[in-house]
Amino acid sequence: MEILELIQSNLLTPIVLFFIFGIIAARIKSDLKIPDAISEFLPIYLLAAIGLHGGIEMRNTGFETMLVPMLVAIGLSLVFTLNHYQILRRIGKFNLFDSYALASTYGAVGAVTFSVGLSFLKNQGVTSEGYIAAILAVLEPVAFILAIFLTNMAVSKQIREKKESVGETQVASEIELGISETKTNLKQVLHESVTGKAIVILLGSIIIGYLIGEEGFSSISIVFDELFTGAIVIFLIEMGIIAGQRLDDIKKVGMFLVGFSILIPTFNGIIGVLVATLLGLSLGGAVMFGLLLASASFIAAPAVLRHAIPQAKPSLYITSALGITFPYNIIVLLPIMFMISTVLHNEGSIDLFYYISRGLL
Amino acid sequence: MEILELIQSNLLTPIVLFFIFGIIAARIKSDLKIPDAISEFLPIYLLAAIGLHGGIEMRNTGFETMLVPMLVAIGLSLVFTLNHYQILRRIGKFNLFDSYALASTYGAVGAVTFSVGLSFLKNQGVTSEGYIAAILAVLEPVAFILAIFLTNMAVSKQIREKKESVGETQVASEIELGISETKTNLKQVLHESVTGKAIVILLGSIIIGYLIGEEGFSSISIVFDELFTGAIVIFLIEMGIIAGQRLDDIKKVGMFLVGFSILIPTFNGIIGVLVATLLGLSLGGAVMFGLLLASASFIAAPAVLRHAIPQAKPSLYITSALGITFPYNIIVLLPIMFMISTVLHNEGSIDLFYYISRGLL
Amino acid sequence: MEILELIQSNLLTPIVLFFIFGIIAARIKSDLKIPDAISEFLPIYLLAAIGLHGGIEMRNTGFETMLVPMLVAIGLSLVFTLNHYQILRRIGKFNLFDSYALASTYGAVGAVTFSVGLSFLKNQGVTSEGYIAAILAVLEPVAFILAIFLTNMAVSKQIREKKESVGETQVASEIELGISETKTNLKQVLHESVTGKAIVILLGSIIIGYLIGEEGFSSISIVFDELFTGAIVIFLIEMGIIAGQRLDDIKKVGMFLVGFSILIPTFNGIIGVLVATLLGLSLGGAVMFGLLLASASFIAAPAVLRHAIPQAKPSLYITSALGITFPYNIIVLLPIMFMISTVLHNEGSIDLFYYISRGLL
Amino acid sequence: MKLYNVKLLTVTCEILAQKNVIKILSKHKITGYTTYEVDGNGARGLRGQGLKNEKNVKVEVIMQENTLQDVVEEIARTLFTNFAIVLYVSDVGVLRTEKFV
Amino acid sequence: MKLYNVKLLTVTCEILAQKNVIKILSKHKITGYTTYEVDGNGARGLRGQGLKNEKNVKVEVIMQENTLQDVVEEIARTLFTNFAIVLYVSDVGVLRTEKFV
Amino acid sequence: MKLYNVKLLTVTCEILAQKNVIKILSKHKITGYTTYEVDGNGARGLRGQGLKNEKNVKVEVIMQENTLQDVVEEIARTLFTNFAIVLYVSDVGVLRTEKFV
Ligand SMILES: Nc1ncnc2c1ncn2[C@@H]1O[C@H](COP(=O)(O)O)[C@@H](O)[C@H]1O
Ligand SMILES: Nc1ncnc2c1ncn2[C@@H]1O[C@H](COP(=O)(O)O)[C@@H](O)[C@H]1O
Ligand SMILES: Nc1ncnc2c1ncn2[C@@H]1O[C@H](COP(=O)(O)O)[C@@H](O)[C@H]1O
Ligand code: NA
Ligand code: NA
Ligand code: NA
Repeated sequence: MEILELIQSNLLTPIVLFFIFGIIAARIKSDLKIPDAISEFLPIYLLAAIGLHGGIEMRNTGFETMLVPMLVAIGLSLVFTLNHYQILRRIGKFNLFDSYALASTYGAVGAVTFSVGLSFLKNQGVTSEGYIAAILAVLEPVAFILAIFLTNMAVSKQIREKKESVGETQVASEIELGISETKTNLKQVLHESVTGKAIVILLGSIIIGYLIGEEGFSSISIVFDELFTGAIVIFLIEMGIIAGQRLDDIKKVGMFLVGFSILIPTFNGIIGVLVATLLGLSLGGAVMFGLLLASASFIAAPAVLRHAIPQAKPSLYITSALGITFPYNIIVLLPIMFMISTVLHNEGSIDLFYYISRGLL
Repeated sequence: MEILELIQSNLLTPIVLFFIFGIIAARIKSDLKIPDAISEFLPIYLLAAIGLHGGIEMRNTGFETMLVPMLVAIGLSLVFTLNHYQILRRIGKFNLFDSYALASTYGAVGAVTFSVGLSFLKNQGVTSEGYIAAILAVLEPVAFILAIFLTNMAVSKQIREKKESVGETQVASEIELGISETKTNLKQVLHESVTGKAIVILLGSIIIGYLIGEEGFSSISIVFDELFTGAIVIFLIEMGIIAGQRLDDIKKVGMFLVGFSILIPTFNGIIGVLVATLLGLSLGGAVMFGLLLASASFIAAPAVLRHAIPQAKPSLYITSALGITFPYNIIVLLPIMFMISTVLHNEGSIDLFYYISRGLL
Repeated sequence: MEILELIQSNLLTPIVLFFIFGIIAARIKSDLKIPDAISEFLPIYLLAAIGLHGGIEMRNTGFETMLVPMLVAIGLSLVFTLNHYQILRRIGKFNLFDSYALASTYGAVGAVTFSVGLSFLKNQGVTSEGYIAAILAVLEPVAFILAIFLTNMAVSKQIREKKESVGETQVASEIELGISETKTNLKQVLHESVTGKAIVILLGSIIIGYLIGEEGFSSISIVFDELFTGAIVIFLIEMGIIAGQRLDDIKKVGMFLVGFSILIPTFNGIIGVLVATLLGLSLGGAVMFGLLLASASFIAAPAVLRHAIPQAKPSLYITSALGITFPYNIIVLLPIMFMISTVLHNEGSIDLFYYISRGLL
Repeated sequence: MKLYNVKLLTVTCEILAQKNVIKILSKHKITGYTTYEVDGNGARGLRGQGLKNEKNVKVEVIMQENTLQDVVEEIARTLFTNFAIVLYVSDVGVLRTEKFV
Repeated sequence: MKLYNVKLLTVTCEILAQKNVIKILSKHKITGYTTYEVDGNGARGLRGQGLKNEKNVKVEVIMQENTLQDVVEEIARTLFTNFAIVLYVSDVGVLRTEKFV
Repeated sequence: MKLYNVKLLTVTCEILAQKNVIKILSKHKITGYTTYEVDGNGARGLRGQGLKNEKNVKVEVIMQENTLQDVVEEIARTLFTNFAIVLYVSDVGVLRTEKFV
């Protein structure tokens, strides 16, 4: 089976091995730790590198072609978020807050996963459309905004119902207050999620990359291109350590959420690869598009959700996104999506569904 | 107009764009921030790289030629500092303490500005004399020492006058104490400014660069040469953020100081380029020489001045040096000085004033 | 004298010069300092680089040949530790705790010293056996375990003697408690020293290096190979600063310990070179083998010993290891061992003792 | 020099609740405070090991006794349920009471 | 809102003694505490300049008066001789006594 | 174990004033203290956002009541005018009074 081989060869890359190493270090209770300043800096660096790269590509290839894939990605992300919510609330029996928080964590995107994906493609000698970095930037807040909006709607509705049942006199003003407070919160959270460091550095770097082009980039390419994979390796040691520390919590999140954390990314990711291929993206582009949809956010999510939906338990969404989905995505799903995309792109889109149904599913 | 073109092309370099990006990130109140440990480390790294580079150059070219430019730089820096003081005190109506503090901030040199200058020249494919790094090191404390000395003189005089007017009996010992305290302070501040980390790492690296030469440098040139521009880019994100946070304070410093922060560097810098050209420095060397004189200190200055002239308001000298002069220097003045130096060096010094008056002023 | 020349040329490498620079910076009370996060990260980075390099080498050359040198190294380390103890306790008149702590500090190995050694060899254009990194990993805890074991034995014995002299009734349970507490401590300390970050990252990287090989390494070789020497330079600035701060303490440790800190590494190191040569290691391999035995631990040691033998004074073992032995090893002993190894390897092992006695001792 | 009695309120909470605390302070016209990052353990488990957002912060506020009640009440009401948080009050003496609301 | 009187124990010690302090706390069933790295000077000299292991840490524990005695006694007995350490106790008021053992 | 009453002086000031504070302490023969970097807000605006020199530091000193007055007076006299600084005093109990001047 070629997929198993690809998974195996992916397993033996420094990125994956150092991630697993980090997990083991945490499990044997080693005091190994990448200092905070370094692990806070690395995501900024990675996003700057991704952005510059994307911007330069967009300058080379133009960005007219970007609009449709971006809109489709936004649409899919919204649909998926709603779908997650239904599954979590109805089947998983999570409460409203946890359901929305989890739904948006998986509707949002993971920048670290994206970095690993780029590195994986580089390793396979495959390129991807530069504008996918721009989709990453735009997609970041989309799922949050939807989830926050819906949560606030639900809370307002609850308050309004309470209002009707109680009668109006005394509590009225208190409720007005509650609703207006909710609105200010929403506004504030929107501002926060759009000015969050991840989006800001990513968008800024895309624009700068676009402005400077290959030539302007040459003086900094050693830092922002050649050091890229090494930097991911160092960051993944720390991510491994944190994931390892959270492994115990997996029992607490329950079997349902464990299943969710594996099946949903698989479903979303494969849909992503198919749709991207239909939209005409390249082999690598389809993989990155799929990875966007498959990934869950574990750095940006807590920062936004803790303010937006403070009632939701962060142990649920961080543990599942970082402890289960992230390892699964970079170790197993990434090679699977690559395989699917390879088959789709080699054979042309005509025989698409034939191959999928025969060879893969 | 060639100058506008050069300013524009300078604007589109990663260094300048990421600096502007930092300003914007701060203005939209993003939480983007380069972790402290990184932004404390980067100036040390930049100075080590500058020093090594300078030391190696000096080994190649000898340092007999260094003496005259260095003495001229010291002389100019002292004259400029006194000139700043007169302007600030007489025209600007600042108090004695603020005047001396600002005067020396602009008489001193900015190591970050210097780094950007080196990178700018590299980008233009132009070299500069290695010994200018040594002038940077020597010039660092010169303006401070002068300003501290004069401030202490002024304070002592005030105390002495008070003494005469009051009569001698009781307060006498108290005043003696005051004067002797002032003297110890002066000594201590001198020690501090000479053993300050910037000077120490810069001088140390120059000497080490001189001792190891090209050959010894080769094993570390990837870190201390090739990563240089990328490192500046990262540092300038943070400088941009800090400058952006201080933009609001610009209103507080007043129009006079805003004008001062632009005109004085322009004047000092152009004088510097002219003098350096007359002294026989190369095209690039004249630019760096001018930049030394144009630059204001915003990292070393607060550390020294806060102890030496605690009565002066740091918000004045940090805001004007970092918030106004630094951006102006690296975006506008650097290309202007480069242009001037190019004209001077292409045409020979004979037509010097003709070209200046016709083409530039 | 060739040795003096080699010491001199070693003195003029960036690594040694920046170390000396750090010492000077500390002596003149400069505020220069590499931020904590950077100096905590660099040893992790250095060990990862060493481990990867070693693992890749082992994949190329096989590791059957590793067993004998490793066992010999362990044996020598144990014998040396016991020897140190006798010297310190009998001749140096140190108390039991300080004697064991110092004995194991010098029986253990210094990873930073090892890094400098690798860089020194690279500079000389000489390679060494990759498996020596594995010996480094295994040797790390060996001397500690021995010293901790013996200290605990000694303490238990003291307690038991007390028990016999006092009579049994009341204190018995208290003593039982003491012994069992000692045992738990021993177990805990063993766990700590085996899961200590140095060993974990080193072993992990060796395994990863072995798994990925040259080819997998290529994408990260710029970070983990080409930046290596530059990273050591930066780390040694900080080590120099810390050593410089401790120079005053050297008076406190006493002449005996100063002598010990120079003679013991010399003795252990030269024995190491001889034995390694007899075991058939290459020129560079013999130097690294000798360096392992010559080096003293100053990062791992305090962490382990402070828990294992809290009664011992850290000022003794840190000051002697970092303030005396480390500079001596990298400046003087490393070139000497290199010289000896060169002689031994050029002339063949037959004339070995002849050359040593004639040319070197 | 006379020392005047005022209160020192210390709030130890997860770093993402810092904004909420400071907003409550400024609602009560308090602009002076000191903050720093800490690690900790409590009912919501070990904090400060991994990602920056998982750390704790301490917010210390010197204030007059009459402001204290309201601030404490609002922090307790709005933050105690959903956040990792501990709060305590102690007596301190200061020189310049006019600095503290 | 009523504030209840409890004790705040602060231990400032070398970082390598932190584990020992926390072990003593958990022996007395105390799981809530706050820690942070500090520099310092004292009988054992300047600390916090060089290597990480040479730093100090502060451990702060809110607890009931009756637990305090035992904890303080055990820290003093087992750690005062061999480690750089200082310990002090102050009175604080908290809202929820049930949080603190 | 008996706890003895002493004073804890806490000075929160801009980092560049730390040296001045410690110099005053050593002038009064006090060599024991603890320091750590903090952020803050006060009359001199938000501190701790940008450059290292723009941060604050806390200096904590356990000392006897009779030394306190002089130290507090000198800090107030020499530093209050020009520096961002806040100072407060609290009561604490310690085991070993002989450690504190
Ligand atoms: N008994 C305690 N003493 C000191 N700090 C505590 C205590 N309990 C909790 N904390 C701090 O408050 C934070 C939040 O506590 P909790 O809400 O109980 O998880 C913890 O992470 C600790 O930093
Ligand atoms: N008088 C004091 N006030 C505040 N902290 C102190 C005092 N004395 C010692 N310390 C702190 O406690 C640590 C250990 O003290 P020592 O055991 O005296 O070396 C020091 O490094 C300081 O951080
Ligand atoms: N009310 C307060 N409570 C706690 N800390 C304060 C308070 N006011 C000021 N500070 C701290 O003291 C520093 C200096 O204060 P100021 O001199 O008022 O700017 C501030 O940056 C804060 O860290
Ligand atoms: Na997603
Ligand atoms: Na200047
Ligand atoms: Na050894």
